Amino acid sequence: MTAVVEQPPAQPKVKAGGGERGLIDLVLRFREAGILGALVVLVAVTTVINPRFLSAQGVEDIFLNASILALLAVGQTLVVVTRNIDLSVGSVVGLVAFVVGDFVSGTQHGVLVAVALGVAIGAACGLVNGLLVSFCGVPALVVTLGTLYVIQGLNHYIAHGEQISAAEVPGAILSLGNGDLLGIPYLPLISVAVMLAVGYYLRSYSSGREFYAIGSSPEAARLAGIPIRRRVLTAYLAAGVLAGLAGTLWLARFGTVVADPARGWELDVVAAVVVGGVAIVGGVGTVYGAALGALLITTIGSVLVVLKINPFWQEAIVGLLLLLAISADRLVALRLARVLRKRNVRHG
Amino acid sequence: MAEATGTVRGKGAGAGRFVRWDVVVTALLVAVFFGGVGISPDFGNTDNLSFALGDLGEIALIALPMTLLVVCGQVDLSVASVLGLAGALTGWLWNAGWAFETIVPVVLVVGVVCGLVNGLLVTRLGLPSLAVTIGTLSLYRGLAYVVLGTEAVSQFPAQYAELTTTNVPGTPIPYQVALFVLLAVVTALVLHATGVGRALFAIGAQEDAAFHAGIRVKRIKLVLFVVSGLVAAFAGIVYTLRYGSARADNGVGLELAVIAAVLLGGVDFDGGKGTLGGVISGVLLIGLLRNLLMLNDVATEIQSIVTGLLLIVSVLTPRLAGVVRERRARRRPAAAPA
Amino acid sequence: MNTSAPPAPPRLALVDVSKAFGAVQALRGVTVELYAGEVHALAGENGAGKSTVVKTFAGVHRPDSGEVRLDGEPVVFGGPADAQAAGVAVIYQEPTLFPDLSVAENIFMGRQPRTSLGRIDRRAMHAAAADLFARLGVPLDPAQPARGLSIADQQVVEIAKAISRDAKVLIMDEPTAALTGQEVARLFAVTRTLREAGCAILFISHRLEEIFELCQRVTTLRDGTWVGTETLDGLTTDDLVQRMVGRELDDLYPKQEVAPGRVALKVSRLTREGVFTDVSFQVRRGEIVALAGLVGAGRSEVARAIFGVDRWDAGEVEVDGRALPPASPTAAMAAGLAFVPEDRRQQGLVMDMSIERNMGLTQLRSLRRASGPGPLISRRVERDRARDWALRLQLKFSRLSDPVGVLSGGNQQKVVLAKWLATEPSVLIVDEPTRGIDVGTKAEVHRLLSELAAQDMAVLMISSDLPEVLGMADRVLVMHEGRLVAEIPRAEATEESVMAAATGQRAGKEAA
Amino acid sequence: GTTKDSANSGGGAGAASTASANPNAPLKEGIKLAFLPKQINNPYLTLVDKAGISAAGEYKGEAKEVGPSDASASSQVSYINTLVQQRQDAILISANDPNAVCGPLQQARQRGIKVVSYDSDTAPECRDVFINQAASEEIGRSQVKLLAELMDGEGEFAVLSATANATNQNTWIKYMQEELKKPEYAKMKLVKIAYGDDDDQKSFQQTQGLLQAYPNLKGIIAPTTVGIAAAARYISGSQYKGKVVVTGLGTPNQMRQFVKDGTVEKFQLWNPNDLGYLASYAAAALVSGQITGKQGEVLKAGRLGERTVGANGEIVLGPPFTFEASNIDQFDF
Ligand SMILES: Nc1ncnc2c1ncn2[C@@H]1O[C@H](COP(=O)(O)OP(=O)(O)OP(=O)(O)O)[C@@H](O)[C@H]1O
Ligand SMILES: Nc1ncnc2c1ncn2[C@@H]1O[C@H](COP(=O)(O)OP(=O)(O)OP(=O)(O)O)[C@@H](O)[C@H]1O
Ligand SMILES: [Mg+2]
Ligand SMILES: [Mg+2]
Repeated sequence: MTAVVEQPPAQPKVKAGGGERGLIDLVLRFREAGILGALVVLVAVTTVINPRFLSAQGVEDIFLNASILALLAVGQTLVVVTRNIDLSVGSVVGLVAFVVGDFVSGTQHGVLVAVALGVAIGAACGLVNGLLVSFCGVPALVVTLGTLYVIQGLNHYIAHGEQISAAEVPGAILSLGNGDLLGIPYLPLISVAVMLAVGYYLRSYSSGREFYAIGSSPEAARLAGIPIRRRVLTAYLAAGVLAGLAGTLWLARFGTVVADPARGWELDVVAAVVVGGVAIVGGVGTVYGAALGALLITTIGSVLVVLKINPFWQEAIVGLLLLLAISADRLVALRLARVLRKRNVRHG
Repeated sequence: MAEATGTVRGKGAGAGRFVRWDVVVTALLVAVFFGGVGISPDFGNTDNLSFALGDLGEIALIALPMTLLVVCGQVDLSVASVLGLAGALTGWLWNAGWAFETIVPVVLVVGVVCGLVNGLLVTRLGLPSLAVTIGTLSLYRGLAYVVLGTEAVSQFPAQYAELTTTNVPGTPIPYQVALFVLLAVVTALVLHATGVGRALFAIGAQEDAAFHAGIRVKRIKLVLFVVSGLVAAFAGIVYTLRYGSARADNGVGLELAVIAAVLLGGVDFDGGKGTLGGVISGVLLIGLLRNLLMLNDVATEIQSIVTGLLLIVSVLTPRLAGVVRERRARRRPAAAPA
Repeated sequence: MNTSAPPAPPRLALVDVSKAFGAVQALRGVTVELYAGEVHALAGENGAGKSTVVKTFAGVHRPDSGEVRLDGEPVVFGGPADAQAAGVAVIYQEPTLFPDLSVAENIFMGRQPRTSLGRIDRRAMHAAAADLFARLGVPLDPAQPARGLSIADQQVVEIAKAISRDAKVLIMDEPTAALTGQEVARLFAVTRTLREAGCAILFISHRLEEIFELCQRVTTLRDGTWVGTETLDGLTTDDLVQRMVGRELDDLYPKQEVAPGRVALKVSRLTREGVFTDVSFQVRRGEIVALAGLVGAGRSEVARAIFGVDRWDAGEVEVDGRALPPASPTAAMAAGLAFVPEDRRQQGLVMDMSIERNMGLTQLRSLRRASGPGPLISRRVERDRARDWALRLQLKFSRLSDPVGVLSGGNQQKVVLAKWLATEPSVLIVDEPTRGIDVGTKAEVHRLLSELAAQDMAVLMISSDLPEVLGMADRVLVMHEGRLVAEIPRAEATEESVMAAATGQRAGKEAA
Repeated sequence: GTTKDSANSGGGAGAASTASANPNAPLKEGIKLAFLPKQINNPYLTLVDKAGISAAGEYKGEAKEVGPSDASASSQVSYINTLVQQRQDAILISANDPNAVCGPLQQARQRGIKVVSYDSDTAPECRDVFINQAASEEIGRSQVKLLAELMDGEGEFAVLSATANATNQNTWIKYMQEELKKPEYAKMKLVKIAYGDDDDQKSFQQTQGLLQAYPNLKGIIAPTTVGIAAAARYISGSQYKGKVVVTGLGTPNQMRQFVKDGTVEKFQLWNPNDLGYLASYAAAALVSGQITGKQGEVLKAGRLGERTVGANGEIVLGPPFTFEASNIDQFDF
């Protein structure tokens, strides 16, 4: 480190930094790679024990099951990255599934109408959350817990003990949930498309990076002139829109909908996001990780059934795996930080 | 200069102090109570009130350590699952012929272990407590199912079960409420008048600074999680006795109710701010309001909506009041240094 | 107060601006005019309102009365974004980085180089950042995350961020407080280039010699009021101090000669891999030992390890003959150590907590004992003790129950000192004790340290302010690249000898 | 210490009615009664309660439905207390847990409030009568018979139940297992009991899992309206359609499409309207003193005619009805 006195320090520095950067990149990439690895192992082991797990029907089922959770996880990531949280997603999905179902029941409305209505309702919910959090500056957890209760109540009020029955939902809409394109069901296609689009935006666009900046340090973001309110509002709006879409897809997939069908999903979604390596304190994480987290959690559920593990163990194992995932992630990060310190370039 | 401005500032800040969450919530509580007595004759009778208070029992108990945790910037979402696990264990051991007097300490130890697991994961690995306890929320609930499966165990010894449904002799106060009052006083003193309390606020507001001041951050957090587990397990036994039924799904979703009460009471989820008095008001407000709505046959869905709105309003009011005050202050800036 | 104003209107100006926070009148009728091609200094004691001026320029605060003028026209900055759009770049007093993002992203947030498709061009961004660091002569990796940067490096990133904006107006609030001579010289070179290119610059520093070196004119504030604006030519340091504090300044380095006593702190072969290696030294009672070195030499890290906030890999620390367990600040405190950390915002103070509670935080046990029997702490005792210290250190505050975050930077530093001195330590480690403290207070802090040493305390002082090191220390230990390379007694300590050791030119020769 | 064996079982003799019945007493007018379903938005129970409420109109009573939005054991307790405070004449409850509601119900009865359980019973000492939709034993056994008929008496099958704790489900399953011990079912094997928690989506996924885990599965019994609909829906949209038999308890409106498309051949249920109607009349009869809940008393239940109180205060609605393609269009509920 004689560079300090010499004129062009850039030359040796950038080189030295290259190695370090590689390491850091590895850590960052590892978050997703780790989940992917766990997923592969899980699937491999299960398939060895029960080959039907990887049958066409089996794979299709897993992807179908994960799609809706993954969509929600993508939306939640946007919010969590800005150091906020949206606990109302589950209730929004329920409300949308029910209201859209009610609207299209017994009619011949097509997919577009259903999606548009669902997205509109979701956007409205997201807008309320977003306005409260960003413009009124009230804590996200409290607000969205509040809207969770309100939306849940609204859903029950509208439902009034009735249910939407698959028989009355137009076939076009049901086929959105169960049909496929060239053998690949629509649902995962939609989720993957949304995930890629959002992920690309977050990584490669200036405004996308601002979501991370806000979550990393709101105070610094304010001083940097980042339009915090607008971005946070956008995050909630997007989460709402995706929840609306997810609600419509829920209707399309299941057909039968009772009031508040996705009750308790907020914790699943948050779990997926956390398992996927998105820091709950904001600033870190990708939608790919979150979507993988959703896939992992869903897969665990299916695997336990397929492996004929006592269903009573299922919840415990999901919890355990969640803990393992975050602990492993953390341990690797700590180990790497230590390695980085020891090869501290400045004293190297 | 210090002295001169000191007196002037007193007034302005006094007005600012008034509009705090906990004050708003306490005011609402008073309003609901007297409004309730006015609207519904059955609301104010001691029978109903002591039931309504007793019905809050477990939420209120768990809210105490939860307040400490949230003040210290942590959260324990696994409490309801620990409660369920404690209930399931109680039932299982009871079925297996254990003496109830042995079951209680064993179950409490299990609660401590649950808290310890949470605490160690948070302090040793430095994981965010929200993530950890979402994990243990599933884990402990799952274990409850593993222990008890589909069974529902009942018929616990009457002499203990009665303690959870009867009043302290000669008073309209349920035993649980008496216990809660006792623990609340202790918790309030710890939080607001001891060194540990000071440390909790410091950790919640700025952990690094607290650590640099020689505060044993990790140990304090660990102890808090352990206490939280212990209280949740105790609440699990109470719950089981009160409903006379040990089931794996006892208290599902209770954690959100507890957190709602704590937040409603004005504790900042980011840590470092809040009062225990506010939390107690929050707990009571949710309980009494629910009771009042039920008595007037307001449908469940409306109750849910009211609870949600209450949460939103309770955080919104002080903010809006603050904004209004600021506007007003800005309009007459010259007045300040008078 | 003759100002030879150039004919063109000032680039950016505050005209007759007042600003109050609650009942605290931070600014009263203040006028500051920044002209193109000029470096303008803002001088004043801690809490005089300098940073408030900066934040008003930056659009963070809106004036209660008076106006901001851009090229002679009144403007209203609705927020920092507006000011930035108008070509104002600001280095705030406290670094404001995004810890999770890379250094390069921190610099270019919101204006990253784009490809033709509008997406971020990372390669170009990193190259541009590396370029900036080269200009500032600091070896930082653009891809490194900002988390874990030392205060000095953070400050460097802030500087890079500001100069990368090619702003018309550059405002720097104590940019040099964390820097050593090397970086300061680089910064000044860059600043001069910008000035010559027609930039209007506002510069704040408590190191008055820097003001004289860099600036053309100076505006002085006292307790939020405007004292005067004048050219620096012909002005002496004493004049400037006179204007700032309204009185003659006492001796800035009131060092008392004390015969050193027993060894109080003994550090043997302390090593933390990758950070510092094989550090051994002793500090005796009554001694002030300075730890000098370039930014990043590892001085703060040594102090942190001694106090136990960081773990060490090998070696031993003894206080008054008793070995300390590793990584336990609580044990270190019990043994009589006190540590004033360099980052007061993150480590020194709990910003949202009141002044009195902050002071009490290090003495919870003794407060409890003083409050009578039982585990409770009396608020009266807590407040009385805090008031004593506030008066002793001449803290400028309105109420002890105010959050410490509303104090000016220098007054915050006093609170940190108070909170540690109140523990009555036998060994006091201070990391940059006077960073951001005005000259008047600095003298007080120095007198305090000197007194404490005279009362048999051992003081280990880390400072990047060389005059301070030379003025206060009985011995100077010099670190270079994580090793102790020299021990220089007071008599031989000169700017040249210390700098030579710090830059490694005498490495190994005089190592202790 | 106090162990299970030493403890006296919690107040068994609680509030056993001592009054004697007057079978000829007229039904009182203005009786206040409240239906407390497991969960307010359970569509099946909504049907039952609506029927009960409109039956109250026939004898000029005032009936209402209140209840929690989640089906947890404890959530009904505060409602019971509220109903006591409101001084209702009778509480009709479909219990989430047989014991959790017991204490408060006892208290209600001590204050002279009559308690009728329907659909899902409480512990017998906590209510006056239980309106059983069909004798539990009969439901359990007939489900097995039906399945045996549909899968020609051989092969593996699974049960998709509601929640693991549902009393009625568990009783039925117990009788199914009894029935399976008979020699004629030797070639049938119950491989798994899965729980869909009366959650449509969960039941759906449980069905998926079952079919993957048990490649030789030939049949599923879902003795819950939510479960059977979900199972049928999954099968009708998968490769298993026509290969795996689904039956159980379902409502005709829910199942119509699956009967028509051949996924489901036959399933069973009673008429929920009749269940509510009968419960409502039982409550009125109790309040009016026509019956007290003793075995052998006769309940006059409007259009349904008479039912006799059986052992343990049980009143049985009737045998379950089997729906199939030929008759399903005659029903609308
Ligand atoms: N946000 C705020 N709220 C309340 N008071 C404030 C706030 N910001 C500054 N003040 C007060 O305004 C006065 C001026 O503070 P300022 O930060 O401008 O001083 P400064 O000259 O920059 O001091 P230093 O040299 O210590 O940085 C101080 O008394 C300070 O306590
Ligand atoms: N909290 C931290 N985490 C990781 N690395 C750090 C941290 N603080 C400092 N460093 C790094 O450790 C090395 C030594 O820094 P240190 O702060 O000890 O130097 P110093 O000599 O005290 O200089 P300064 O004047 O910046 O205090 C630097 O390379 C710095 O980047
Ligand atoms: Mg300042
Ligand atoms: Mg340092």
